[in-house]
Amino acid sequence: KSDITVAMQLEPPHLDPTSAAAQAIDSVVYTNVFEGLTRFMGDGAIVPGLAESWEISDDGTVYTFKLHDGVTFHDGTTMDAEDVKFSLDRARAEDSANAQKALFAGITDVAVVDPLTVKVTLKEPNGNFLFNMAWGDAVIVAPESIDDIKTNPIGTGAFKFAGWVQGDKIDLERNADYWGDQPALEKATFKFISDPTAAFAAVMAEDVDVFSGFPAPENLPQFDADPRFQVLVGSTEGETILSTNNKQPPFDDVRVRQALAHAIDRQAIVDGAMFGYGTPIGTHFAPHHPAYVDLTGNSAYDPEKAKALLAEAGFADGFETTLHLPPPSYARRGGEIIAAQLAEVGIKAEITNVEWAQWLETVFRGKNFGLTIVSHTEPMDIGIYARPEYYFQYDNPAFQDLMTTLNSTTDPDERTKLLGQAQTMISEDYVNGYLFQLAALSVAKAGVQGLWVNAPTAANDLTAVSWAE
Amino acid sequence: MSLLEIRNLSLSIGAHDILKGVDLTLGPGEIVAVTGESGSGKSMTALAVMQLLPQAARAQGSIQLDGQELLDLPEEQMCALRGQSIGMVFQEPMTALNPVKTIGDQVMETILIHKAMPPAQAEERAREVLTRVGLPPDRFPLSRFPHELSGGQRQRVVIAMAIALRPRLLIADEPTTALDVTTQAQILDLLQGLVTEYGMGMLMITHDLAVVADLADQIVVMRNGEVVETGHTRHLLRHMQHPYTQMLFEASDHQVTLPPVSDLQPLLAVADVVRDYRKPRTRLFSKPEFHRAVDGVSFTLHRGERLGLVGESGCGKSTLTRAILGLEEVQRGHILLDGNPVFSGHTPNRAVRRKMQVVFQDPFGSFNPRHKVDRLITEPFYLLDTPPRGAERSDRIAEMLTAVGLSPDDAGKYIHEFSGGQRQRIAIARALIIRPELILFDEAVSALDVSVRAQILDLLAELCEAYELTYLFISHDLNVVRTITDRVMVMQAGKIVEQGDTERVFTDPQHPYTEALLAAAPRLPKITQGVA
Amino acid sequence: MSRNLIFGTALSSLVVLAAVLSFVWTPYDHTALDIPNKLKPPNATHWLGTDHFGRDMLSMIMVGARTSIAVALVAVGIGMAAGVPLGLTAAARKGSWLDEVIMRGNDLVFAFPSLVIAILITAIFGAGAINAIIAIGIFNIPVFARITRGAALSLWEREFIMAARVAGKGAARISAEHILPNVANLLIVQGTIQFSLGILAEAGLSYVGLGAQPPTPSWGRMLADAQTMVSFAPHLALIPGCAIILTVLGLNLMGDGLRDWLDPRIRVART
Amino acid sequence: MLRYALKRLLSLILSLAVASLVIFAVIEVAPGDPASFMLGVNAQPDTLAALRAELGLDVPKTERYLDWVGGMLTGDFGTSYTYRTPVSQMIADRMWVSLPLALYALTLSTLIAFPAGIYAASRRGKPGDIAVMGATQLGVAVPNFWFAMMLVLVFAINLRWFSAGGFAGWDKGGWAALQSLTLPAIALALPQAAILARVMRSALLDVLGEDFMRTARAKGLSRRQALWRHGLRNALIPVLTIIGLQFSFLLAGSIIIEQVFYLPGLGRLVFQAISSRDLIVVESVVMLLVFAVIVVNFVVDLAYAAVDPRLRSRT
Ligand SMILES: Nc1ncnc2c1ncn2[C@@H]1O[C@H](COP(=O)(O)OP(=O)(O)OP(=O)(O)O)[C@@H](O)[C@H]1O
Ligand SMILES: Nc1ncnc2c1ncn2[C@@H]1O[C@H](COP(=O)(O)OP(=O)(O)OP(=O)(O)O)[C@@H](O)[C@H]1O
Ligand SMILES: [Mg+2]
Ligand SMILES: [Mg+2]
Repeated sequence: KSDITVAMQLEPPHLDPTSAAAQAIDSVVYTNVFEGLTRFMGDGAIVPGLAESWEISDDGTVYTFKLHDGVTFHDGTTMDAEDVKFSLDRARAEDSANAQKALFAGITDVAVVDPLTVKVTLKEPNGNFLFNMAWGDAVIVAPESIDDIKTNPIGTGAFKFAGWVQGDKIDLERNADYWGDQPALEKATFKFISDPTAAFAAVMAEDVDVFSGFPAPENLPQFDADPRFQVLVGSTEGETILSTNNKQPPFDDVRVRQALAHAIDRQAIVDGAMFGYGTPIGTHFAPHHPAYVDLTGNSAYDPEKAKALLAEAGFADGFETTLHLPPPSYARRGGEIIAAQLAEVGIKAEITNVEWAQWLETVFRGKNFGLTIVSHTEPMDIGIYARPEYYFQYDNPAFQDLMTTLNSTTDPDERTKLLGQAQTMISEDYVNGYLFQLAALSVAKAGVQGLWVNAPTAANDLTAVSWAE
Repeated sequence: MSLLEIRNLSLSIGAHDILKGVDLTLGPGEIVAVTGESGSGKSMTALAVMQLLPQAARAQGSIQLDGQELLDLPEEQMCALRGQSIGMVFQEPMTALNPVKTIGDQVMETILIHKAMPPAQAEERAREVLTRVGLPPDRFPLSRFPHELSGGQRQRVVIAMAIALRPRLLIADEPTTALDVTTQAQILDLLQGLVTEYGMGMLMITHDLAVVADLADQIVVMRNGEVVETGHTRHLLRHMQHPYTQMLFEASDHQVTLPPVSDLQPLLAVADVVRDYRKPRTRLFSKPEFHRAVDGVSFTLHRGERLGLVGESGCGKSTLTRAILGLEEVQRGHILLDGNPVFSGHTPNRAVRRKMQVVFQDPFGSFNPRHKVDRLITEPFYLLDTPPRGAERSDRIAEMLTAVGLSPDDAGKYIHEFSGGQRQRIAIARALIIRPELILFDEAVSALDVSVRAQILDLLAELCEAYELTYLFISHDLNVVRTITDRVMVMQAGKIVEQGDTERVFTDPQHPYTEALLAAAPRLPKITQGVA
Repeated sequence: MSRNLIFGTALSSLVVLAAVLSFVWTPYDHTALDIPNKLKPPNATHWLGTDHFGRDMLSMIMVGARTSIAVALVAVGIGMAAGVPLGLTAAARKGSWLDEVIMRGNDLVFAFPSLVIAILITAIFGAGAINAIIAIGIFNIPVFARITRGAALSLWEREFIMAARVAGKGAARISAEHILPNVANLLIVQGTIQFSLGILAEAGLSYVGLGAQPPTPSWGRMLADAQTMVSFAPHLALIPGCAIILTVLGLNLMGDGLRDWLDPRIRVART
Repeated sequence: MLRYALKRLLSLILSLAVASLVIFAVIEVAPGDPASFMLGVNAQPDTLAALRAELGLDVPKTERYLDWVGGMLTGDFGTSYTYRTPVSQMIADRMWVSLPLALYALTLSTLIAFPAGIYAASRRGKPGDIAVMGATQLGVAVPNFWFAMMLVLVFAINLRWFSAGGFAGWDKGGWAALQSLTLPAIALALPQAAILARVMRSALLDVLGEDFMRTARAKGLSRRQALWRHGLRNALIPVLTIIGLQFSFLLAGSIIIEQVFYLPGLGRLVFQAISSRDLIVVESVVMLLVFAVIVVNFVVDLAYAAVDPRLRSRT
């Protein structure tokens, strides 16, 4: 068998990873259709992609990439240094629609040295630059095919785009001219099933081979027990947090925020909302990261202490607030549990279920909320705490300084130390309620091998996937 | 041998005995008329012959058609007889035809369902019978739908369906009750012609004794599910045995004596009144067309006078009534009551309104079923500036109820607790309660049984004596108008074609239409009473 | 009284009773989580089992009845309060521009696929019981307007209305005094049926997450929550499903029974 | 007949015009900006402004309304904000799922309801009637999404007779496509069939009590012949009304059902579009649904005239 049907929950709005935030786009095209200079591996490691190798100047501001020879786009044109320059310049341009423009913010110049060599100059050293170049938003695209890239993506990857039935599926097929190792699969279909029940039914009825990002954790034990299926449980970069509006009274009082933290029983949430899948966290950092510090002790479940803290802050009788819940079940279910737990200590959180569009408008941009639950899935995003205008509005100059230092630090040990400090600082400031690291949950037929278990970025890398004999 | 022989037919629906031992005989070429008041079981007898009784009905006795017992005939064989050997014509031509099939199809169906002849021939036959009933296909093609025909024409189609296969027996259940006098005369003529021509036997059901006397060879009088008297027409008319029969005939030709009219002060002046109804537009933006329902009507009604208005259905009688009552504006002319217009500006004139009241035809539809009698009859008090209250009010109610022959206790009852005749009394009480100067009776006795009608006419005469009524009495029943009015107007297509003293108009009509109307009306022969 | 009426009334009363009782007593606190005891099938301590958060299903069903009834009742109320006067007015002014406007407006509302609009309304103005009520209520207006107008028109032809006009009464007075009481039966019957449809609509909206918000229990949302768990905890879907079915069934039977009982001749539109 | 059709057509156009205004007005007040939804949490203000300009969201509302309506008249529904493809194309694609589904369901419900209604009416009061009516009472009470859940559980997960959802696509052959629409169609059809059967029955019973049915019997038609030749066509008038109304219910009902069976139809499209604030898609799809309902009712009105000659001559 050489074809596969991979189901996922969300359908990409279009297929240009360089001009939208939708993770669903990356989930289809990342490494399959489009490739960048560097790339993520399933374990989170950054390895060479279209760049065979690179040299970094001593001051850390000039990167010279050596490109693979003989790489062609799916339309037959060759991929060379001009394409790299085009892609990077396009992403960082004034009118760029790139959703992660910050990734390119430090670039001052991209120069073509020869067809296979590109020189990228940075304003200042950036320890994350190679990591940044691995993102889906930084893949290399060709100027010839840019006009209808959204509906007809032309990349350099091992699979070519073959068709899209909107609302239903996207077909990919093997790229016979691929520069790297030929994948085992000849054809791949991505199917979009948003409804959790439908997802369960589709897997059960064997309509799909893989369900990546299975939306209903409660069904996994059943699949696990069924010899027809395998369940893959890994980690994502998603820190699921009870985001708190730090500027809105009474949450501007650290005692109130601490009370919140102690009022929440994380394990109950992981059990109740995620049916046990997910790792409790005590700060905004992925537990599988080497620099992770376990700070869950800072906010152990202790309703009595929570009440005491509230009383101390002048809210002995509790108070009322709002809890905005976006659609994913971690938020909706988790929200119900949290509301019940907060009620125990006297905080009445009125639940409002919102669509993502509404969430972005009222919560994220309008900052008109008390509490909300959301999973921050961008990798290594503790930097958001240095942005006082960010929706939870944490404004701590000490932390901002710490981040500036971190950005210009390239020494790994030093970085680890600084990251540890940062984690501790936000944990002790109880900026948000830290709940758990979202698990990467996938179900596949028993014979499928080579799938990513973890999700260091949104991707379904099919290049190494095959069927067991 | 007789064609139809009903012996000791009894019928019950649930616990109710509807028919009790009915006997009836009918020979070929003979017309037997079954008569009697409403609910006496006439229709049930007919339906029993057709075996089309309500599902719950149980029949006993014997019904023989040419010696064949029908009561225990299996349904398939009964189906073969219906339409083939027995044809039936119903009362309501408006609903007796399937609205979605052409008349040709419906007439042909009778023929085809019995496989009497191939379709081509059946169509030929359909044309033939339709021509025979006066609907020649060149003027009324087979492709017409029922709604494209008038009531009389529809009744002809129903008759054509019934006689298409020349049945031996034709049953006609009130075939003309819903029709105009002139149309009625034509249809009766047609039926009689068919009977002689085809030699059918006809069982004719009607409550109209004049029709009975005119048409039937034999009369069967029914009451409460029993045959009270039966006999050959001429003989029975002369020698009535049963008091019920006598009462029926007496009531049909009931005469009342009105008190003489005192002075002749004009009360209501109607001058050149025109009432147009806008017709539905034929084209989207075409100028609307109008139907002139009342066309330049002028007359004067004097105080104390009893004026009649006769005319065929749809000639504009009720429309004129509504105009006089000030319920609708007229397009031209004036209506003055006591010198004041009933409609001033665009609003009805309350001061004038309270001098008029009305009694309608339908004793069942003219009362709100949810109100009690006291509330119903005091509704006109709304017109008064200071309506009576408390004891005064109950006194007036009691007085009025007594005046119309009911008891003051009836004030607390609901309308469904009364019979049709009693309801019409209540309607009169409601009209009288504010002592109006003018009362309009729009077909006020048309829906009543003859005996009840006689009582109501008596009541009217009494009230004329007691209250010096002035009224406009509208009816299509010439006999009634003749006895209850002093003066009469004849209306045709919205115009008054003749008016004059009642006796004069009836004995010496001037207008051809009046003549036609009088000629068409079946008349009861003078019955020599009390010979027996 | 027919069997329909007795059975339907009994069933509906049971639901109403459960809802009323829930104000004073439920077996457990319907919001109390007990995650270790989640997904228990019906048993001696929890008669209808527990849900995925360990909440007592019986308590939730009882309180959910409250939500369903409240939403449907108010929605029907809105429909009647606006629809009946509109229908009466249209009938009283038959053929006038007012009648035309009212009826065209009705047609227009009918032309909108109700669920799409309900979804839109709740999506735009936020999910929640109030908006669900409004969304359902709006679509009840033309139902009542139409049925009132239809019945009123035939009443206006009756002679007792003519008698009232002869007594000098105006259209408004006649509508209130004579027309309304005579269409009341019809409205009661239609109201029962709309009520049952309202319960279904509320369930549908809650099912797509646009009805009453948690922690207020709602049958529709219980079903939505249960969806993924049917295969291993079927009681989660069966119990609210049966609650909806029995309630709607009860109301429909009651409506049919009432119609036969109050007046066998009246016509009710069932859509 | 033609005049009748023209008059109905005029009021149809008027309704559509008013509907378009209402839809536009309602949707434009919706909070949530499509551009910021597309760019997500890390969007920069300048990027956002650029995208808004690209999508044409910075144009005044009246102008946008006129553009939209004008475009629709020429078959151009605009370009989807999120998918960046012509809306008309998307609608056309989705239509190939929704329309067959609605028709399939309508056919099913008619096929079930007519015999059931006729059977019950002809056995009025007998056990057969009571059984059928009891079943329909139950059918009316069952929420279709719940029924859909149960169908999936039984027929897709346990018995595995049908796939649990998804759409095979017409290119795989009509049979495969129909099969993937079968469960959804049943879920949609059964509750509607229950209603339709009840209407059919009561319409027939009404007609059975009409005078012309007695006339037909008097001609020698048996009960059954009278029912088929004279009863059915007259009973069809109220039934047609309900079928017309049901069409809109089926379209709307398919929103949820398409969700349960993950069918790529209009319902799913509108749901997704609402949540991603792809306003132009929402507006166009809702407008299309309204259009469909109005047109279907128009067709039903014409069908009346075909059934009932009285209407043909009326203007
Ligand atoms: N379907 C029925 N079920 C029960 N009783 C009925 C039914 N039809 C008629 N009746 C009753 O049978 C009796 C006789 O009715 P029938 O119709 O034969 O009267 P009729 O003499 O034809 O009166 P009319 O002149 O008003 O037509 C009446 O008392 C009536 O109430
Ligand atoms: N509201 C109306 N709109 C349009 N046409 C009407 C209206 N009322 C009456 N007509 C028409 O006006 C004409 C006269 O009707 P009207 O009711 O006055 O007749 P009528 O003499 O009282 O008949 P009947 O004896 O049947 O009661 C008829 O052709 C009728 O169709
Ligand atoms: Mg009779
Ligand atoms: Mg009249």
